Amino acid sequence: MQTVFSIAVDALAYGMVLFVISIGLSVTMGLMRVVNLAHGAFAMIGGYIASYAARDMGLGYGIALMIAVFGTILIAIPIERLLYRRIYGAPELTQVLMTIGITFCIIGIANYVFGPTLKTIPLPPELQGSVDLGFRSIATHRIFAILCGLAVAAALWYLIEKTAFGVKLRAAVDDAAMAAALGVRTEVVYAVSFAVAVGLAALGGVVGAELLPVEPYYALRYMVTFLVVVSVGGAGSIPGALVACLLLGGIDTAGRYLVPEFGEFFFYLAVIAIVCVFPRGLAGRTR
Amino acid sequence: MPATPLEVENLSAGYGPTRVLEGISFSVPAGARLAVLGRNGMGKTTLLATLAGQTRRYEGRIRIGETDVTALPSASRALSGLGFVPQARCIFPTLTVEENLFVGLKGRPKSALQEAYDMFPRLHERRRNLGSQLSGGEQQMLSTARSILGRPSVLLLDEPLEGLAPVICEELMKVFAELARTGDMTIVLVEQRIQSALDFADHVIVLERGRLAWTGTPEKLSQDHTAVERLLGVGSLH
Amino acid sequence: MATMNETLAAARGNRRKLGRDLAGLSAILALAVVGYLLFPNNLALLTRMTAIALLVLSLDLVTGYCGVATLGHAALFGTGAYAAGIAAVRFGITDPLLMLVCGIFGGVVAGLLCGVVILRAHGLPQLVLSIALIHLFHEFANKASSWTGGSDGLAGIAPEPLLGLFAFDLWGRTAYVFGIVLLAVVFTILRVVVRSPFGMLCRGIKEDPIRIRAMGASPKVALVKMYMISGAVAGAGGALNAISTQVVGLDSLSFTLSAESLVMLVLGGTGSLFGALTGTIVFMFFEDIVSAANPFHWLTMVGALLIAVVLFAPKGLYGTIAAVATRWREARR
Amino acid sequence: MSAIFEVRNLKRSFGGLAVTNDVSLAMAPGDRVALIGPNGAGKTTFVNLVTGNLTPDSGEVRIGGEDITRVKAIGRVRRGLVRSFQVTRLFQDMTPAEHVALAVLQRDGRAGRFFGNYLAMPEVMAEVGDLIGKLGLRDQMHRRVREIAYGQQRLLEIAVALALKPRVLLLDEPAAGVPQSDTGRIEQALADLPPDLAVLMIEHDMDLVFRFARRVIVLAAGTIIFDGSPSDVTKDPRVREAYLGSYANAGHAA
Amino acid sequence: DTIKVGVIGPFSGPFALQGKNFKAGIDAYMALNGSKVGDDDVEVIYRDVPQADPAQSKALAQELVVKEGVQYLAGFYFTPDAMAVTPLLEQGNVPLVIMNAATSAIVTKSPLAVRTSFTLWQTSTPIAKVAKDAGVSKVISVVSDYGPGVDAENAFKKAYEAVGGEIVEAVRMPLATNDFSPIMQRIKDSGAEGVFAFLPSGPTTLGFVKAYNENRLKDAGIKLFAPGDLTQESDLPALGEAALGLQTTFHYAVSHDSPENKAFVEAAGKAIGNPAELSFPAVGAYDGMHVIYKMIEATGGEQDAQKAVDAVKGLSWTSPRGPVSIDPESRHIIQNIYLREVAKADDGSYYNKEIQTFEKQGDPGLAALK
Ligand SMILES: Nc1ncnc2c1ncn2[C@@H]1O[C@H](COP(=O)(O)OP(=O)(O)OP(=O)(O)O)[C@@H](O)[C@H]1O
Ligand SMILES: Nc1ncnc2c1ncn2[C@@H]1O[C@H](COP(=O)(O)OP(=O)(O)OP(=O)(O)O)[C@@H](O)[C@H]1O
Ligand SMILES: [Mg+2]
Ligand SMILES: [Mg+2]
Repeated sequence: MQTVFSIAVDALAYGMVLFVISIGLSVTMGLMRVVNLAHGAFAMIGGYIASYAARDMGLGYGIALMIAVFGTILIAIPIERLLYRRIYGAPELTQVLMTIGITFCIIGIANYVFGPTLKTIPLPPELQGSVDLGFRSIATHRIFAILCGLAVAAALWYLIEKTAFGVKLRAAVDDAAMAAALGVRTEVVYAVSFAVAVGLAALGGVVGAELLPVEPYYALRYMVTFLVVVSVGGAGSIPGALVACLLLGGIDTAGRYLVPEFGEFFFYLAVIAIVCVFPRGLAGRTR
Repeated sequence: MPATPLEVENLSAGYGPTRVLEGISFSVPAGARLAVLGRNGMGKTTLLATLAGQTRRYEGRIRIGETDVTALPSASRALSGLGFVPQARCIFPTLTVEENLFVGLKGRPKSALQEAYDMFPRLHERRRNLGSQLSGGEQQMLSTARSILGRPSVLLLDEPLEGLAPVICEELMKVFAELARTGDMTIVLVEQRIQSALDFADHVIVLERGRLAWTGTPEKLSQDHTAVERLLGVGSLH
Repeated sequence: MATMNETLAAARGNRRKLGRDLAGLSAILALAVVGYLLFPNNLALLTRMTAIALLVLSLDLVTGYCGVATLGHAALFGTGAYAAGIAAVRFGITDPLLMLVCGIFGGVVAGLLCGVVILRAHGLPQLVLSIALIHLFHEFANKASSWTGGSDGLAGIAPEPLLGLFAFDLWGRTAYVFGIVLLAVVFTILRVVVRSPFGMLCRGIKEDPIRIRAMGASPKVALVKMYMISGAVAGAGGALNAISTQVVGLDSLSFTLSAESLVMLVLGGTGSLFGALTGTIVFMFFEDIVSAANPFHWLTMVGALLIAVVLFAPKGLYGTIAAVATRWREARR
Repeated sequence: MSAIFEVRNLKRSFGGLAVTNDVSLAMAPGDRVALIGPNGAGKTTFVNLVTGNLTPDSGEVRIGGEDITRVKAIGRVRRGLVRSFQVTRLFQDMTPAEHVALAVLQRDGRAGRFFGNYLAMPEVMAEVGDLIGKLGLRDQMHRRVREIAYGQQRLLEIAVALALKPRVLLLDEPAAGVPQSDTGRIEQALADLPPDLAVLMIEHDMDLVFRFARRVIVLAAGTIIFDGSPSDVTKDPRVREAYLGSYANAGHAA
Repeated sequence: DTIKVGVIGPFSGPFALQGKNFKAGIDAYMALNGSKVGDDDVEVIYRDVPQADPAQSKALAQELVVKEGVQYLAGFYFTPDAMAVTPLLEQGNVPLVIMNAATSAIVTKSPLAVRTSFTLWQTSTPIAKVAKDAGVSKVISVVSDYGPGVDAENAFKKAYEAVGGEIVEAVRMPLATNDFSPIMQRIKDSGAEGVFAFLPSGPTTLGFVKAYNENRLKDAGIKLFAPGDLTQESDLPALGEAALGLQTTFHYAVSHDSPENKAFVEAAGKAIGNPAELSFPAVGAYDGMHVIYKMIEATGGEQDAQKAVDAVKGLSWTSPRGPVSIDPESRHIIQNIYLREVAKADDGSYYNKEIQTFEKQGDPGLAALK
């Protein structure tokens, strides 16, 4: 029984970290309908900035986190204006080509600038160590990640479903020309959403760095994982992504505990099973 | 006298390299009801889309009220008083009916949604449904209501009666007439049912291969049998 | 009378298309000869390119012609490669043609399997299905290491001389000629298939499966068939790879190879066999050149190439050139 | 005469809203029926249920006496139940000739062939040319659909349906978006249909309805409220109120 | 004349660090020993195979031999890439000097293959004794599920059982594991007193070591034993505090105290740019170049693969890692294996401190093959 709880705790923590990192992708892919394979690259940029700020400049964790989020957004703005704007509404495969190209470039640049070694983001004392849950202990930073995940999920859900901005964003994605004809400034809406998505990527990159360490190949190494959880959840749905992350995190964790040698099998079989039962993802938006 | 709500000068436009419209000029007085007629594929839709800023313009100027909107993007034109009901309806499929209407509000308070529900009670019944689940006619109602909610000074209607039941058509034409009559809305109507269009309009223009081929009043057109025959391809109007 | 004219016009159109096929075929053969003359010392690369071209062609069949989104197409290629390799190493079937047959068969089986699973969803979830599949295939090959050699690769494939006459040598001439002939044959067959009623049906499915269903045809059945054809082509490519390099590694069942082949296809332009070939040739040559010029930072250059193609040739290299040519022809008329 | 097409007690609701509520009707070969009714009455839903694009909650659909309620959409088409779409569904990158040829080949069970080309099959081309000519699309025959005007796309939609040689044809607003000058084409095509074909047409253009139909069914809120001759329908007060409005007074029915 | 050496390795992509180390080792050797052997200039040509890809590797090797005319093939980080080129050697008349790929069997595939790196059998065998000596008699083995991982598991198992230890469980985990908490849980539940772990050097080692600490295995007294891949020097800054005290066995530590190593570290550090990135593949490459230089000397610059290989059989020299020699029979390197412990230097950086030496270790894996 204790083992079951223990696995559940691990699964929750892992799932939440996945959620924090990939939820930004759900925004770009589900709401803006851009298959953004460069999502991991932005998360990585966030990680590098935070690492630089915290380790090399000696700034506090919180400040480094803020700098990472806004720094990444700043870097993303010209990329959005020059490149992404051209592929809004383009066929998916074209988007794949462009965003893979962007990823390659960012990897190359990161490798050149920061070198191929791992970069860490030193945790503040409050997040170091682990907390005793009675039956076991759990790393404090994982609890922090869980809280971040919950906060992001709530805020994002509210923004998309309940605010005027959210309605305009969804309208612009459904039919940009018509939204414009009704007075929605689609370019602004897109730019803001993209910034939000990139900021979330950076946040995820920093918060998840303990689990997915920052290095140049980060951008591609975890791309598939992000893509899978977002699509299984149903792109564009915040609750869907949350459920998918927890579910897949749980399956992954349990599989790795019970039958580590078939861990991958379990994970991907589960993915296939879920998609076959829910062909649009767990909470896919109908088109 | 205030500036004319809509003035078009020497407009040419098209899609990519294909030119569809050629040298169109006209202007519409406040509260006018202009019908745009023409056979299949003559450029009626293209004309409205160009006014709304959705095609490629090559030459010419467009003015809405005091503002020269020629260089402005679609959204700015909408904000300076243009309303557009496209032929394809363009409902946002993943938004609910209410959210669809909400996009059209242009910053007016949410309570204004009631105006749309008064106009089409059917929409009120269906307000929580997704746009993609509506029937053809319901989509048409939604598209029209959505544009009217934004209180445009110029309303462009591209075949707003298509797919609507005869009773609703009548109702709707009355609503349009009412909106124009109260003086604060100018209506440009494209319609296949020539008779309905002529009954409604006080001015008519006819397009022929992207050019302005005929201008005048509905009465004059009714009498001009050769024009009707040649430009509209219908033997006579009765 | 009218029908007579129709038939005549149609026959003329048909002949024009046949002409284009012949032109395409001669283009392949001419390119092959040019490649042989220009790079007589680099036939290994050209052969590898041929094998990958088969993979990309096969991907084009399902992605370009049927609109199936997949990032797992290497599963078909890799299965073909392993089938040929295992036949040679474990069963002593070392005749290259028989190995080719094994590869094709393996590809067809993998195609059937993948097709049945992948076609259960659309769009993004479909992409994810394909990713899951390729990982399963990869894991399976890794696990079955007594058959596949696992992550060390399946080595020791020693094909007999082709037709008992031409040995596979260091310079790779036999492998190259074998590859080119194979490519030409496959290309010809595929031209016929995509032009056939079945090809037309698939194009229809890509655009609107609901409409196809309303015509009384089953999109699912047609797509699974197409997947099997695609498997045969990819399997042939895999077998060629196994025969020419004499090893099969887990990379031939990898996500990376799948993604790369998709990139090549989109680079060249989807929905046209020429696009698939163009994409493969351009991408692999570019990669070879920049990675030899700077083995450390060439990835950036490849990234830049992809971005540039999207910006300046959004329909892919061949697709854009073809579109420009059409417009130019129309303008002249 | 025995019914070629029969629907019994068909029901379907979407989350509490009964869109089709106990609808029964029968059609004989050669019937020309118009299905009219207010917007959102459930006409398109009815067609979707009958063709198998939606599954009914309960009820039965029969064609030629055979119960096809459990048969999938494709099977229904193969049994001769063919529809057209309210919003055209065509292959934007294919030509009208290809559309019709594909339908012809599919009907003959040759659409799965891996070789040959329809352009080189004289018997197919003859049929294609014939149908395309009938609907006046000959000039557009080898242009891509995305380049031809909407009205002509509607005609093509009908040509595709006819190429399947249906026994029962369901047309969902075939004239919507077709200019007055071209509705004649559609009427002509309908008039030329084989006499033993049963046709059900949904349409809001009353002129067309009254010229075409020998029987009119009115659907309102998912229930049939009228089934009878065109001359009677304008006299029915409920239909006038719910649907026709002042059109009934204009005297077109005669 | 110019003698060309073709080096194939992962110079970009996820293993770029290791490729960079190849180049650093080669550059260091040429900086210290000149780029001339006799009258011949030595030129190195690099080709990139980012991830294990035997077909690509073979195509590139073929290109190097046929088009570039290289007389020596070298490099190879991954086993399958090296395996793929062995059939070419005889026809091409080129020796193959393996600078990393660590599966025992490669050298048996061709008489022209020589290895200057290590095998997992070689580095994983001594740690069994270390574990036993530390009083641990029940161990759970945890390895990445791929060729080298299986090798490591087998090597440890054989050696550990030979000294009377018990393997309570052998777990193989997927290569792409991000979260090691469930594995740690499993270790706890197994009731073992110690863990033997192998993971390829790279980002996952960080997660593993951190999970080991965070799940309080260290506190619970469960000892961790591993070959040195886990504490590769270039990962140490990231591992930091978490790795402190970890004991690993390996053939090389950057901190090795010898004049040869000082010179090597200085030269290689300069070549790589950032000395913190220096790691074990560099020394494999460095010694590989040494072997190649000897081969060139022996053949006088003529292309004669067999003669070249024969010339280095039994060759012994002092490498930066310590005394080494080439086993004349297997053509694999015989070397010392060191037990090291991660320690903190005075300047706050971390390093592998050598605390015990296992001298002249051959490759037990070759024996196991038979
Ligand atoms: N997206 C497009 N690209 C190229 N040409 C187009 C496009 N849309 C329309 N056209 C062409 O522009 C011309 C005018 O079309 P338009 O839709 O404006 O006609 P219309 O008068 O509204 O016709 P309808 O009565 O069918 O609505 C047509 O010949 C059509 O083929
Ligand atoms: N998937 C669905 N979910 C919920 N409601 C639906 C769905 N599909 C249709 N409806 C509702 O069912 C009703 C009937 O729709 P249907 O399309 O059958 O109407 P119709 O009679 O064809 O109308 P029109 O003449 O306007 O085309 C509509 O009110 C519509 O909103
Ligand atoms: Mg129009
Ligand atoms: Mg309808």
